Amino acid sequence: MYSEELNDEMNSLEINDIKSIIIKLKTIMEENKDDLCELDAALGDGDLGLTVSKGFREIAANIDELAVKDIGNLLKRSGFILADKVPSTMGTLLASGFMQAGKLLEGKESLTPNEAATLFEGMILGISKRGKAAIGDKTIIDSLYPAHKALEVAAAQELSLKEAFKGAYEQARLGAEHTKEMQSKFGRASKYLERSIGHQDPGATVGALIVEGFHLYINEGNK
Amino acid sequence: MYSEELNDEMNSLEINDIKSIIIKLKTIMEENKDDLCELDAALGDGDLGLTVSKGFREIAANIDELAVKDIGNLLKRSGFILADKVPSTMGTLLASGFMQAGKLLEGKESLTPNEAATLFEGMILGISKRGKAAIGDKTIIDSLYPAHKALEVAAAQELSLKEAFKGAYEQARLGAEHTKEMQSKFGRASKYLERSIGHQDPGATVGALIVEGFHLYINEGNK
Amino acid sequence: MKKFINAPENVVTEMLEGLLFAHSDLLKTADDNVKNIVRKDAPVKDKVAIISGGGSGHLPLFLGYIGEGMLDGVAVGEIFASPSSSQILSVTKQVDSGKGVLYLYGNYGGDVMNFDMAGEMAEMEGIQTAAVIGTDDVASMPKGEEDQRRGVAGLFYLYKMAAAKAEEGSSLEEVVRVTEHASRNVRTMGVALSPCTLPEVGKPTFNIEEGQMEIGMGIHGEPGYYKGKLQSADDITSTLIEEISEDLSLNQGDEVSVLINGLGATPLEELYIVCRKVKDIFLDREINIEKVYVGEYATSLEMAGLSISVLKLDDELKRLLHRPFNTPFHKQL
Amino acid sequence: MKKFINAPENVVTEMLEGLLFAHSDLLKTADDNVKNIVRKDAPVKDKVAIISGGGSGHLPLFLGYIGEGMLDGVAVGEIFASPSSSQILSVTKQVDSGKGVLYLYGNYGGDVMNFDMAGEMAEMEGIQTAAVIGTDDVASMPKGEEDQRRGVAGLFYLYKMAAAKAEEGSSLEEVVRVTEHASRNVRTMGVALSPCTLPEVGKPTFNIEEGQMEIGMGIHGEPGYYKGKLQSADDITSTLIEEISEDLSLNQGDEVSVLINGLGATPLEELYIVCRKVKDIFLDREINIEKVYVGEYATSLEMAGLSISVLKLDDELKRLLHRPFNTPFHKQL
Ligand SMILES: Nc1ncnc2c1ncn2[C@@H]1O[C@H](COP(=O)(O)OP(=O)(O)O)[C@@H](O)[C@H]1O
Ligand SMILES: Nc1ncnc2c1ncn2[C@@H]1O[C@H](COP(=O)(O)OP(=O)(O)O)[C@@H](O)[C@H]1O
Ligand SMILES: [Mg+2]
Ligand SMILES: [Mg+2]
Ligand SMILES: [Mg+2]
Ligand SMILES: [Mg+2]
Repeated sequence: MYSEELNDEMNSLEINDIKSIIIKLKTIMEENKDDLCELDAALGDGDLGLTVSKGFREIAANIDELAVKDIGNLLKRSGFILADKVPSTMGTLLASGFMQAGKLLEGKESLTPNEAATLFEGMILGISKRGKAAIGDKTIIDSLYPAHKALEVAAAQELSLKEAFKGAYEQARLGAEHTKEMQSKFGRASKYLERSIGHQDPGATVGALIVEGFHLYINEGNK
Repeated sequence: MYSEELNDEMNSLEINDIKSIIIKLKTIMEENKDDLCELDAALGDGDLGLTVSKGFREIAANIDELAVKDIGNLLKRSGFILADKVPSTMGTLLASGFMQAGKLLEGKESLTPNEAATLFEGMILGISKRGKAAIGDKTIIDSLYPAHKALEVAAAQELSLKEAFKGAYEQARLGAEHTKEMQSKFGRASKYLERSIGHQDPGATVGALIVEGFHLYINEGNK
Repeated sequence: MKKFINAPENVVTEMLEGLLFAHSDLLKTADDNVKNIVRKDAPVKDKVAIISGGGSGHLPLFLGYIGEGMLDGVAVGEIFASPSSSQILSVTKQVDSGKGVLYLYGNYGGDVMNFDMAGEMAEMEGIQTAAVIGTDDVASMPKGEEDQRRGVAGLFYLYKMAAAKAEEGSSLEEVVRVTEHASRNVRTMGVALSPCTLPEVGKPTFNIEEGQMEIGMGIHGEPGYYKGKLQSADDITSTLIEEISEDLSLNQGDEVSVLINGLGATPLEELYIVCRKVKDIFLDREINIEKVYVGEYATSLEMAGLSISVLKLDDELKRLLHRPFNTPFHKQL
Repeated sequence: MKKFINAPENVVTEMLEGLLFAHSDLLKTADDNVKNIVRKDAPVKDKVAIISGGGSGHLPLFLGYIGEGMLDGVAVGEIFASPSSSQILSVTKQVDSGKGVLYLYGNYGGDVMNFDMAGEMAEMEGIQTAAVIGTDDVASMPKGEEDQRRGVAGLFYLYKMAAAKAEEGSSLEEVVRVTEHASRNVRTMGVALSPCTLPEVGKPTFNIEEGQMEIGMGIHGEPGYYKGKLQSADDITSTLIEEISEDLSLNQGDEVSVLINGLGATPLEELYIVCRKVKDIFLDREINIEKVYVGEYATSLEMAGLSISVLKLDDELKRLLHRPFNTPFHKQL
């Protein structure tokens, strides 16, 4: 609703695209609320769907009052909202991720494919700084990281944003699924020790959904 | 086990017969425990089966230490046990009934049919003195009273004990069934007002079971 | 049945053994019977003694209210069953200081008969007794038959008033007067969401379907007067307060104390949601809530549900209300 | 779902409004936010302040422990969710008397991150803070990884010790030392019989079949290490005490305090049956129970279950244990 049409040649994300993607994420999280709660019920306290759907709802509700020009600022202020409104583990980690991504993209009014990769780099950086988890620890990082890698490679190969996010989404989805084989090292789930194996990590699923939001918006013009 | 055989001509109850009847009542109440609890659950707090089965169990357990010669004393001391061990509504009322019957039969070493009627008269007297309920109030009295009437008539007609208790049991059973049509005026059940109609009174059912105990012992020689 | 118990028939005795151990600083037994419990410092000199009693399964009722500023002793029955007259007599003898003993308990047939018997026996032993019977449960009998009603959580207020009055050095007659006055001014309405199970029975005594509630249910599962769809906390609260206010003829300008009581399985969080609505309703009607109690004060094993009690205050009751008390469960400084 | 609530998303706010009304003599808000609650008399002069916080649904945890001899303030989160760092900061500012603030809370990812962030912000504002994290739940991580364990009902003892030490006028360093010492000496084991339901989710997060129990379950339904047939109260108690005693290396002659905590739906009666067995076990092992607490101290909505916490005492902890406290829920004279 905010963005101009993305045509096939277009290869940057404007601030209005980012806003639209956030609104799209609100819908996606809402639709996946119950499934996420169920995944979290198996490994944690069963509230993850509530947290993330509420988190994106709160950002979306205030999106018009958030910075209009600067993507960095938009992300940072989205992070503040998450920190304030959904201070659970996932909410706080996403907040840190958004804030860090905002820092890296300060002043940007539009993002090149390379800068879109930077956005995810910032997310991962913020999350791992706050939460101390690394790849393979069965967290949201395990879906965001492969997505970020895919975006970097795509940018290096000068692929289109559409191509880039198609690949990134595929990687994120695989990454999330891959967490089934891992043992949780952080959060409530870590107390399950080896019994956490076999369950898909709810946080990693959220990571994949975030990438999916970008992908759907860019590839299906789903605005 | 205590009594000599009752032959068809025999027309009195010895103290050992009374003891055997109490032991029989213990078994009957045990068998009817769950049904009585269910009846009480519909109109009260669901514990009546526990109370009466425990009550007769306690008397039976001490039966050898209770007076060996005097039926009045046996009944009184059985009443004390009930008052002490099962002081719920039904337990306390039965206690009062046993004590009053014991008073009326003081010194008796055996009971004529007429004195058997007196036993039930004493029960009713003790219960109504303590509980203030009258016929038709949907209580234990509504099964004991018709049984007592039948015993009195049978004694006047000089029927055998067997005949007398056959009729008394029939009347007690009908009396208990008849409580279905009544509205509870006493105890927890009274709070149901007209909604108590339709349910058989658990206390009246106990009354009928007591008469049944006498009847079975006397008529089936079920010792 | 899911309970932390051993043999069902030992539930009460074992519970009491644990309780007497945990609160040995405040409680002791009478005649070495764990079912006869009195204040550690009983008999208290020159004070009318207050005794209660009733079936188990309602903690903190009844024995949980033994202590300074509350009860002197309690005769404890089996689950949902009256204590025996001889138990009551034994407690009576242990707490009497010569100023007489008040029997203060809820209106249930078994209890009434046994306290009556005990009173007769106490009299024979030269101990003066009197009885006040709690009948606060509005739902249990229609208006006009108030003295036939059941006694439920409102008993807490009767204990509080009787004991505070007794501590002021009043005579048995005076204590009875105040307690009867309080009794006429307290009302309770309850609502249940799920049943409870007697350990010896092993299955629930009744059933409330998913999504349903029952208004007016008693603390032994005696049925209420309305069974229907579970409503919002605010709507339920309005209904309960409505019934109580009407029965108690509450008017603008009145002063009250409110007790919001959980029946066992209902989280404290929910009781406070109800508390909020009570505050709003009474604020709106310009009825002053002098003091509010929230928590478990009279339970029914693991029943989910709650009750609201309202005590209408005058100057005397207000003064007595604020006196401190110190019991194993609840304390007021 | 059977709950006395209005809109599920308003549960926490409405609960807090009711609670602040009911306990207005003891509590007030910080920055007019009902989720930031502090002692009525905060900041308390010349005293290290103790703050806690965490998700809702555990009353009396966390805010129920605000009061003299206990906490100075609490930042309250949504059901089972951490409070925000800005809430914690706001409470910090309100309670600091200049002697510094101790953050004392349970080991959950969200809470740790938010208290960490708040501490960083407080430092920027010139307020000295320190943190001690409760990790008493034996079942949550194996021996050797004690500091990874969850914090559960044992937090009660940490509050008690930290606050008593602070009230003696000690410095933040001293309070931290004692609290960490207490933390190393407290252990908890829990067992659950039935699940709880998040109001916004509307159905239980897990399931325990009829006749089954789960040992080691956490207070948010985090699973335990043993799921099996429900055993007798005595057997369960033996298992829990066994695990705790071993983990805590309890020996003959040791002195302890024991907390027997109901998780929500379990009747007090059952807790006392467990209490009796604890007494017998420790009597047998010649371990002295200096003081026992029985009741609801850290719940999990309407979960049926209980936990046992044991604090090993030395002279200092013993002295601190007996200091009085006065909170809305529990009081010690
Ligand atoms: N330290 C951590 N670093 C990164 N991700 C984490 C960490 N701890 C937990 N997570 C993620 O958070 C998810 C759970 O989030 P959430 O439900 O909000 O937790 P809680 O309800 O315990 O606060 C997990 O599935 C995992 O992906
Ligand atoms: N005042 C009374 N007089 C005679 N019988 C009564 C009276 N009140 C109650 N009952 C009888 O007692 C029965 C219930 O007994 P019980 O289950 O022991 O009561 P509770 O559990 O309420 O103590 C009723 O079914 C009724 O027959
Ligand atoms: Mg969670
Ligand atoms: Mg009954
Ligand atoms: Mg009963
Ligand atoms: Mg959570």
